[in-house]
Amino acid sequence: STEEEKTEVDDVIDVVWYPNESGEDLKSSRDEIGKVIADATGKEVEHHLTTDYAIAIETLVNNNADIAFMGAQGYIEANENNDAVQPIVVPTGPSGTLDDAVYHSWLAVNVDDQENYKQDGEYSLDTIADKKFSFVSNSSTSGFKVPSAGILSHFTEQEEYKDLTEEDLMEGGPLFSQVLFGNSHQGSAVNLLDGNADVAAFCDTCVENYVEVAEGEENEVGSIYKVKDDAEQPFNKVAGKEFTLMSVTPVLNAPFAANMDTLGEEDFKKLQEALTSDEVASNEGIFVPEDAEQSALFFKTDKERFAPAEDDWFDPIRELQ
Amino acid sequence: MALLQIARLSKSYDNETKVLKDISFSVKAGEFVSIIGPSGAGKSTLLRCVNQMVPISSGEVIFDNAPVTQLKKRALRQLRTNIGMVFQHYNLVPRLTVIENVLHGRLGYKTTLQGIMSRFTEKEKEQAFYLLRKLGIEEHAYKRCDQLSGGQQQRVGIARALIQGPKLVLCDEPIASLDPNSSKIIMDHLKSITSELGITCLVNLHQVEVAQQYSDRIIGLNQGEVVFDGTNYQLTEEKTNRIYGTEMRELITV
Amino acid sequence: MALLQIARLSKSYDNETKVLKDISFSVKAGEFVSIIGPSGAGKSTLLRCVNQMVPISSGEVIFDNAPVTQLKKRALRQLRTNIGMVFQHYNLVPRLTVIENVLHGRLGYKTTLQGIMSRFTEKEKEQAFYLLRKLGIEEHAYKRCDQLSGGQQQRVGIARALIQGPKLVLCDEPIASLDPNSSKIIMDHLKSITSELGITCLVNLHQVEVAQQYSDRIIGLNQGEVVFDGTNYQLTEEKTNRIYGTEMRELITV
Amino acid sequence: METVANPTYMKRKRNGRISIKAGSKSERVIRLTMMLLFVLTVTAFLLFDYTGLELWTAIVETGQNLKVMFFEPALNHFTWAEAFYQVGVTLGLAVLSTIIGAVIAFFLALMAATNLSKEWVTKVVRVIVAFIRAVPTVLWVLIFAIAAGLGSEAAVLGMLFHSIAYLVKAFSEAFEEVDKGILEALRATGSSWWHVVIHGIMPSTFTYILSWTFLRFEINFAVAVAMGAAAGAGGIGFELFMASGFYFDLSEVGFITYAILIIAIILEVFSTQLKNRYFPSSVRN
Amino acid sequence: MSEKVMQKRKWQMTIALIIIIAITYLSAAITKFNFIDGLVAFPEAIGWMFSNLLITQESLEKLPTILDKLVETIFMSIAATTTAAVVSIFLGIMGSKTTSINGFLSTFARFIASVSRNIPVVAWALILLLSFGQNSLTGYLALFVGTVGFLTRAFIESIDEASHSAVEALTATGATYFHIVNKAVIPQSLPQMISWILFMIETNIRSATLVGILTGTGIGYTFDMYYKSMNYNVVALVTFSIVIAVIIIELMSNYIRKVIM
Ligand SMILES: Nc1ncnc2c1ncn2[C@@H]1O[C@H](COP(=O)(O)OP(=O)(O)OP(=O)(O)O)[C@@H](O)[C@H]1O
Ligand SMILES: Nc1ncnc2c1ncn2[C@@H]1O[C@H](COP(=O)(O)OP(=O)(O)OP(=O)(O)O)[C@@H](O)[C@H]1O
Ligand SMILES: [Mg+2]
Ligand SMILES: [Mg+2]
Repeated sequence: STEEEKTEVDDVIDVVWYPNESGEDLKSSRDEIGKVIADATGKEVEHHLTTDYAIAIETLVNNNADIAFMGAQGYIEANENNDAVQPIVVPTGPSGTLDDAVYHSWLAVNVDDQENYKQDGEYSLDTIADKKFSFVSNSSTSGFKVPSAGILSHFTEQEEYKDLTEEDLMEGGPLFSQVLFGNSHQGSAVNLLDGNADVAAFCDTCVENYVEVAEGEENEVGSIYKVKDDAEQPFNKVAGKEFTLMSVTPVLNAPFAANMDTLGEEDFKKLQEALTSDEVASNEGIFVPEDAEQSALFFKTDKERFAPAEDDWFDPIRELQ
Repeated sequence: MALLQIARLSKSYDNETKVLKDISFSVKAGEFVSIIGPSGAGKSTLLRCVNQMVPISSGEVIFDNAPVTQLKKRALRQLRTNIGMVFQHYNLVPRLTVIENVLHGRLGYKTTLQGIMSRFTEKEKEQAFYLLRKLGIEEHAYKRCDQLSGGQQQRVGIARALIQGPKLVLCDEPIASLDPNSSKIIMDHLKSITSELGITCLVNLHQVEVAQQYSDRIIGLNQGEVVFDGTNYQLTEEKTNRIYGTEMRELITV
Repeated sequence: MALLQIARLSKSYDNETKVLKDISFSVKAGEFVSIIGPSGAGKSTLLRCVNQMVPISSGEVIFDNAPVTQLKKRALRQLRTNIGMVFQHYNLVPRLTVIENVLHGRLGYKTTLQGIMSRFTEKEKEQAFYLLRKLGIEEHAYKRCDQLSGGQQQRVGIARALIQGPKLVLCDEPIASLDPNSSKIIMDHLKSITSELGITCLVNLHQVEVAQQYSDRIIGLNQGEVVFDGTNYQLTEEKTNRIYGTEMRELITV
Repeated sequence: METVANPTYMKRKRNGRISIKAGSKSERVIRLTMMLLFVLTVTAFLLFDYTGLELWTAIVETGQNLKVMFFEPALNHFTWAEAFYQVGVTLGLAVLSTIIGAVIAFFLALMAATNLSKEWVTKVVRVIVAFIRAVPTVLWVLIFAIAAGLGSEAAVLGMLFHSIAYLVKAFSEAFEEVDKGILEALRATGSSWWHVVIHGIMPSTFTYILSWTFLRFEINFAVAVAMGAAAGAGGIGFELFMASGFYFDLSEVGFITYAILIIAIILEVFSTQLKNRYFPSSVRN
Repeated sequence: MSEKVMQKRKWQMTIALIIIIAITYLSAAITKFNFIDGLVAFPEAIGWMFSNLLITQESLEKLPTILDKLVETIFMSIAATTTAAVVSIFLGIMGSKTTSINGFLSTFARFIASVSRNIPVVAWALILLLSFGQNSLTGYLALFVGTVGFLTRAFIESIDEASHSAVEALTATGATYFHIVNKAVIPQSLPQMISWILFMIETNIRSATLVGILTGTGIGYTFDMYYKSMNYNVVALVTFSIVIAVIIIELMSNYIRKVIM
């Protein structure tokens, strides 16, 4: 019964951001999005930054926020707990469609010890046993869900690890000597680069502001990335360090999700319309040109824009569970 | 006409030992009655039974024709407004002024809200000043109570009891903490309450001499029983011994 | 032969007012000397100057042929082992047993390490028991000090001073916190220390009568100056007045 | 001085030496407690998981970090104005949870004081308070963050719990110390329960209540910082978390630490004065 | 004096009340706290708790791991408290007026105490996390630093309270400084100190949860992990275990306190 009392549509739109997007460097991106929302609905927008995935997700689930920019995994959890949570839009890939609306979950190791992770010249997951591993957060799609699913399916085939569970991966347990959580993709990457972890999981887009390809192609196993010399914090203390990718898995792009009960059908429509407009697609404050100095949520390499998405678009991630 | 009638009153705190056993006596309006007896005899308990500060175990207390023991909350509060009480340790709120403490005596007439808002009428305040003047401490009206001497504090206590407009004033060893001088002043004031205002006084006392000097009537208590009830002329040495037990008596006169 | 010689001793706490002014006297071994004087005269300060609990400002204190004022740390400790001290408030460690408190008197003879390890010899412990028996409190040896009466605590204090094997015992108002009975016991014990053990006693006292009754010699102090020094026969009423100032005297005899 | 062994009152230890300890229960318990703590501590160090730790490097690094923090404080991600604002938010959270807590605690304390309330009510309130105290504040805040959503409401509600528990204990003890006679005297005039509270209890305990409340405010400031960092409650604590956990910006951590330190020390000076003034002996938190 | 004094007091009270209300209002404004929302949120949150924080059979399976972490946390708190107590005794003796050696050391001890106490434990946790990484020692150290500050202040007070008179008496017997501290000061203040240590252990278990969340150690980490994976049944179990542990330790220390004081 309490549900019903609270599910009124009010005239403030609360937007929740994950820790990854809560940094000061993304403020201009956040504000730009906020402006679009405000213009489309004529309502006031309040941003809520978080230190924690779970809080962000639950806030949306419990009708305490209207909109969240959340990972696919977070969206699925939110949707499971509250049907009213639905995707509004997803940023597309360079093609301008949802077909390549993916980013990549990496398993990375430091260049200097790359040989330790190869068997017969090929990278092999077997080598990560008993290593110090860094995830992002256990509600992260590309920083936990996707890599842990891969690791689990690999190891549970072996006799020694056949009882391995997702929780074992969170706690260290039989597989890893220690498990760290960076609490953000940036944090996980830094865990690797400053030597606290041997192997780290994080995603490409979250660190693209700080690193550049030094060798090989983007998003290809074996490619070497180097931290830019003038990288913003937290990467400034590991500037110039290099890592290489031992595994690359494509992950569905993160949606802007709405709580239909608190946002209301009307505003949902307005928002979807506004966000998918060409105007937004060409807004350089939101889709920042690739060569720009500044950090941003989304970059324009080709025809990137927002596209409406349906709930079942996320089924591939659901199936990972 | 008896203002207060006590009949077969018994009291036990722990349901085992009886502190008061089968006490009966009555007090006429305007009388000055002293209760004497050794420590632990039950004097304080007796006074507290009169205004129901402690519930009685059996027997009856009839005050002003109303059966005290059957009173419920509201009626009990009203009963208490008619009975003033004066304590050995004055029991004033030390951080408040004299006048505030005196006005506490009017709280029984207030609704909860009035009391919380400290709404006292001008008339009540004037009366408080009048009483303080009568008791000779008007000049201290705005002092904090803990800045007064014991004798002065006791006079505030008396003023607080009188402003209730009581028919009966119960005094539990009002002078036990005072020096001889202050004691005399207090006893004189209490005496004048009966003689001038016609208010009945029931006073617990330790000092037999004082009781004899001031009382119309003396009640002697020992181990919860009335062992003497009469005027001070009737209180012979032998009777005193009976009240206090022989050895006790010796100690007290030292 | 003088055990203690004080010459032209002056003391000031704040470099302005002199608490002791130019004091000179000497005490023979085995003497029982009382120091009397009004509050603030400097009695306590004088005692503390003897064992250098406070540094003196000028003058000399010679104890057992050694110039006290020039002693450095180690030698000072050694001096203090030879001088026992008894305090008005006993100054025991309340949570420790009687016997432990007595044994504290031996700490002056220990190295830091021995003391910290509580290494007391059997002989020392036996001696402690012996002293407690002499003082009549052996039965309380294992009680905590805060469970004893004032008089008993003071006897523990005396035992602590005596176990040092001192040549001189300084007592700062040893009976000021005690009732008359206990006072008598304590003074008798102190007296017997001089008479039986031949230890010199220097005692601050408030009560002129007690001083007269027990002392071989009385020193009267007023405002930091010695205004009387003689036997109790020489202490006339006029002299007493001079020590206390006239009004004071009246108050004290009340 | 001769000594004679007298066995009557002397106690001897097993090895024949004379005992000087009373051997009382309290002594034994003290010794036992200290031994237990010692053993547990040693065990703790043996049990610790030292994975991934290179002690010496870590110590050196910490030293360097502290140097950067304390000698090169700087603001990089926000301005002075924002810093002030964030400190204000933290103070605000502390104020709200303290004041609301004090008001609620006042009423609960009336119920928890044995001289003002029925025995069973007292017991119930105390058990609830004990339970609340046992749950760490951060868990309250996190739980409220999920249940009540982001924003200061969750933080304040979460922090309220401990404030109330702490103040109920302090207030009710103060109430219980009010002279029984005063309450009796007021009751004897026919005063109602509320009259007794307002005219007897309140004036007698007013300064205590104020001082305790302020002491709690001092604690709540620290709690508010912690909640900002650990539970995303906002304020300077959140900035501290971002500076350290996200940007790894030690200079900024240093700056924020200084800001917190200054406020905390000002509050401490105040509360020490209050304590000295109104509480003669030491105060237990 | 007279009526004016009372009037003035009334005014002062009114002004004080207004100031308090103003401060509250200001705080609400700056933190965007909405009283109505808070009031509404409370029953809702309680409702949420009762419907979500349930200990289920399934969650009970996690009990061994939880207890394991809880024990680790308790050990961490005890170790931090006792080792801090050792340091604090020295600082306390240096800092107390009764036993201070010189003014400089005394000020130094008080300064250390004040700084380490007033830098919030979260700051220590975050700083130490950077170099000590995610292990028990980080949590231990964070608690240790804060505890040193707190206990030093408490010990200084306890020692100050222990009466000066025994110190004077022992000085007069010729005892050395260390004798005096050991025989007069410590015995007198030891029960107080133990009481503070016990109190601090309780406090530290609660703080350890906080520190654990930040540094990924102990029960705090366990809580955080299940919290983040939104497994609220286990969250409830973790919370419940902490509560039981704290209450048991509180009862134990209350008992000890009662016996030794
Ligand atoms: N609140 C109480 N609960 C239990 N026993 C009580 C209580 N008040 C008094 N008593 C007991 O009742 C007996 C009578 O006490 P009371 O105070 O009435 O004696 P009293 O004659 O006033 O003595 P005193 O002269 O010492 O004031 C005593 O044995 C006392 O211990
Ligand atoms: N530690 C101190 N610092 C400063 N002044 C002191 C100190 N001790 C004593 N005085 C001052 O020295 C003067 C003499 O004090 P002292 O204690 O020696 O007197 P007394 O004769 O022992 O008095 P009483 O009979 O009250 O014990 C007093 O004026 C006192 O205020
Ligand atoms: Mg009585
Ligand atoms: Mg003196």
